[in-house]
Amino acid sequence: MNRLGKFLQIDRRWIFLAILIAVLAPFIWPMGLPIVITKPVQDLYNAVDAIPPNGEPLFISIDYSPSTVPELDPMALAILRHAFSKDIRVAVLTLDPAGYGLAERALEAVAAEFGKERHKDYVFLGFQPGISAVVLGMGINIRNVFPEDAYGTPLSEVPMMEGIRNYDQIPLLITLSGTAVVEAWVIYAHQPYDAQIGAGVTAVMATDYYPFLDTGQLVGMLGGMRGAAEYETLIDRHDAGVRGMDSQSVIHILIIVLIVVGNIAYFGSRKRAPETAGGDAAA
Amino acid sequence: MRRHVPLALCFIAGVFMAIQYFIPHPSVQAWYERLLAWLQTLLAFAFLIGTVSLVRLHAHKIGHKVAGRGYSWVLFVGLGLMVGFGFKGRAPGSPFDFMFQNVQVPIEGTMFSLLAFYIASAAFRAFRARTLEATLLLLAATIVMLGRVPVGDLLHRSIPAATDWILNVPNMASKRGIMIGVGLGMMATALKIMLGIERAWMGGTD
Amino acid sequence: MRGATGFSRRTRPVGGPTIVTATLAALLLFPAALPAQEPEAPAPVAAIAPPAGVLAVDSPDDRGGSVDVSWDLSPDDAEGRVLCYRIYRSAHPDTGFAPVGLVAPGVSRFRDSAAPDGTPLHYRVAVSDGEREVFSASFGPVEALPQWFHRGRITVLIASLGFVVAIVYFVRAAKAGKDLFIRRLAGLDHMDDAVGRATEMGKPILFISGLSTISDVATIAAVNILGEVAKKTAEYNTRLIVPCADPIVMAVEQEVVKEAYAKVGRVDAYNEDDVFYLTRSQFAYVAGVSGIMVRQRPATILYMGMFYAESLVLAETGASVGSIQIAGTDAVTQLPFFITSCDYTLIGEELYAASAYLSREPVLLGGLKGQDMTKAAIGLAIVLGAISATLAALGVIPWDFVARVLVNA
Amino acid sequence: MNMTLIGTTLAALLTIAVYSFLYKDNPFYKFAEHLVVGVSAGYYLVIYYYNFIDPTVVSPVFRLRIGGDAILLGGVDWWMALIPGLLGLILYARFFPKIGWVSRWALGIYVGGYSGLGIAPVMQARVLDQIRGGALPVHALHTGQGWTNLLLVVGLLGTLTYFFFSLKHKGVLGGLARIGIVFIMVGFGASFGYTVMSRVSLLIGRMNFLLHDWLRIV
Repeated sequence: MNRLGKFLQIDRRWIFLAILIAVLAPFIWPMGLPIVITKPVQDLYNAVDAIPPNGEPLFISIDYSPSTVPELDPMALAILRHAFSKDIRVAVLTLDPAGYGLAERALEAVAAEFGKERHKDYVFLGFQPGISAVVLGMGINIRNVFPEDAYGTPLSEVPMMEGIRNYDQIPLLITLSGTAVVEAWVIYAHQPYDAQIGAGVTAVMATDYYPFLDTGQLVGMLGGMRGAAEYETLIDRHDAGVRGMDSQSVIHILIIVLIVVGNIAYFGSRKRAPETAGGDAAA
Repeated sequence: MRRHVPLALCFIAGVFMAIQYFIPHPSVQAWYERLLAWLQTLLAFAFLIGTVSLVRLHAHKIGHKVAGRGYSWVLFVGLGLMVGFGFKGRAPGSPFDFMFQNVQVPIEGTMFSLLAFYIASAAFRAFRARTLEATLLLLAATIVMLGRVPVGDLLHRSIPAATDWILNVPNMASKRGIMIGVGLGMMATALKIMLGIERAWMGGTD
Repeated sequence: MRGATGFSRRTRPVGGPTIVTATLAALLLFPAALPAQEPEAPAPVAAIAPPAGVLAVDSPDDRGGSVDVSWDLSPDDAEGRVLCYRIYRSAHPDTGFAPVGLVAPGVSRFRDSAAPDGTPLHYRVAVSDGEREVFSASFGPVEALPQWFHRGRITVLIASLGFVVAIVYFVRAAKAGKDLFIRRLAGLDHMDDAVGRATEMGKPILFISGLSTISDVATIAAVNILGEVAKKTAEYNTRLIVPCADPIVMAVEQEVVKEAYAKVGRVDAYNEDDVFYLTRSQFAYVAGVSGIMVRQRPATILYMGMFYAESLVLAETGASVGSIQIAGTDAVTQLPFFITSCDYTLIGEELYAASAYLSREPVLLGGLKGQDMTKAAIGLAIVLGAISATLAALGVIPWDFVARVLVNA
Repeated sequence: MNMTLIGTTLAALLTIAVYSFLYKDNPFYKFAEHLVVGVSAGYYLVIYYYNFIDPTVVSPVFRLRIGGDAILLGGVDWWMALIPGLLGLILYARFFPKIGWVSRWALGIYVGGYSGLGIAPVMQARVLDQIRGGALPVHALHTGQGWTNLLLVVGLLGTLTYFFFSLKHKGVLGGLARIGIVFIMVGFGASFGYTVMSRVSLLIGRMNFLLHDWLRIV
């Protein structure tokens, strides 16, 4: 085995260490790199911004679980802050059981920040199982699937829900999700009932939904922590999203360097000794 | 009874749910709403089956003194605590919420972040431009990775623009093609299940 | 093309969540609030002109209880003298009119969604300048009725029926023994080579069928491919190791491998312990399989089936021990990692096609063929659509054929 | 020491226990892994029960609380609540080998119902709307938009052709498939970049938690 081949077989824990340093350093020495706004984010922001204050509520469906919190929680907080700062009413629900605790925490925290009143300015509808059944059910009558809010108050006794029957009275519904739930909203709410759907998704899912953006099946989209950072920039309130962007920059560059160096070493070692595949692996 | 009834129920429920989409008449829609509510209930019950299986699996491990059964006890303690706390109250600040926010959220969140390390290691040791296809893929990936972080804007103004182009043109064209293909696959599977051609859901052979 | 986004919007029924309706929502809830504005002084200006051309029709494609009312705006609307339009309904042409709704100036449509079914109804539209209301002539009778068919969804119906026919026809044809052509995929040659290589090197082959259950289409495809691979390893007397993440998948795979060994008459070479259950837990599975890779140094690793985040770690370890790696999955998010770290990858439907090609299972073959034919029709529709859109854009034909056909919803 | 600090410290220690897997598999990691499986199963159980089973099945049937809740079941009598409840219960027959087959009745309705529900909307959203979105006018090739449209149409046709198995990839078809694979690879490149970004974001989020929420050094 030649030296390049050996180099490729270094203990991968050295690489783990490099990543750890790359993620930590920018937290300690922030660079404050500027963030440019992209169109899907601007579109979603505009759609929220156009909702009249103290009228029909913005619906936010917190459809994510703890495993994607770092990407999606900043989005939830930024959108809630945007809505409450403009006195837009908000109804929050979740189609993921694990979203229950996450939604409740985010909603109560931001509502307290803005001094908003439960049932007048916001309502938490809680969780209902059966994704497509819930989405379709809301098209007939929200009360069919959410007869009461998460704390047992019948929707008929929630003042802000008066006259809100189905998607016709929902100016915009934003789903925040790390799974294909987004598609369920497109297929079962937009398609049959013409509901306006916006999405915040993990970066993993983002590229798959570009066709939906193009056809207007989604009005706008936030993709990953970067999308959250853009939204934070738009509402001028920097938080976890913006704070993470410096680390993101550094790690991306590190990974690109690793790909390039790895390929050079790989092809270099093969040119000289094509049979060296193998060797002693680490870990 | 064992095969024909379930297949018939499957067929009837499937065909009804498929054709109601085209029939707005209330006599049909009322049954649609009813069936929709039933499906929702069934889904909730079906979810709990997973929990029952989990409990059985680990009870078996403890019962048969399998190595590492101590961890099965850990699992049961977690489960027992949550159920016990949960029936007492679930409001923010309750013990139930405390466990969720400080045990479930951090562990599940951290599990997936392990992958950031593995991606870096794979970047060095596995991602190879062996073929023209893989080369194209890696090139596009590099541009997108640069174009979606602030540093890309600083390196060159055209990088974010190139990223947008990749996302909006080649990415969209190919993802649209895949979306159509996968959509056909989804419909074909649904159809085969309804018509009883595909019976894997019944399990077993009797 | 961005204009295409307008199509779905345009079809929104009256009363959608526009800013106008939202601001008026409060007023609608308290219909009495508005006319209560008492005239304070006699108006010196000329009387406001009533709306003309009132038209009421049963709302199409609905479950009944709804009538669409439309009218021509009052000539005074453009001058900003109109405060609102109020819509009245009665069971009689001349008397008994009661208000049913209110819309903003500039709006000339209203959906009365509280209309009783099956009774003759009459409508009037009044225009208000804040001081008085001037009524239009009444229009009627009209009846609100539920419909038995949603005409806007006829395209979907036709397309769905076409698809059903294609799938059913080809599955039946395949079952009847008709020879359906599927092209051989390049990936299958690679798989043969990889098995051959393992034989030459005297090292085992590792087959990993993902983390999913047996009801997953991808797992079924993987099992079919495993059967074919097992036949080859039995012939060449190469060891085949299959660590499973699901006990039922394991049971099925043991059966399939055993059968394959029996088919080539090598049942004695089959070792049941080589097809075994590891664990269901994702990361523990990774740790277990990585250990096997490092210890056994397989010549070839096949990843077939449904994969999640573990794909990356597995493929990396496989690459680092120098194995030839071939993957096949329909997990779109994992495909990029397989493509860059494996020597060959079956992408999405190619996995099903490979499985159908190898197994000649009529259901798989017929389903694939039916989808293929639909795909051809879709391709044709896109070509025709692009041509007609181009001609429309150039002004050669008056409208875009595809838009008209598809957007009647 | 208040509850918030205790909670954050517990969360931080568990986070570190999971990261210890990077060094090698160890009991701390295994402890955290099993703990979370138990805790999340308990969490789901409670949430499902209180948000769904209790208000829709238990309450209407056992407390005969009709009215508000019965709306959920299509506005029918309370006994209608029994049907889905019973169907739900017979799903559990699978745990008793002798009557296991009964569970298939409920499963049949469930699997069939969900299958049927999807067909038409999927046809609309994933097929017809995408044909509409993909059939673009390809004129004005002197403009950027004209070329973009051409690329979008050709790329889409190429992708479809690549996944077309009924004919050999030769001639025009072969050419289209070659174009298709190029588009597919660039599209996958975008997914690759975004997936990397996603995983990195999760790591950053956890580091933000450790440094900002726990240690408060940033």
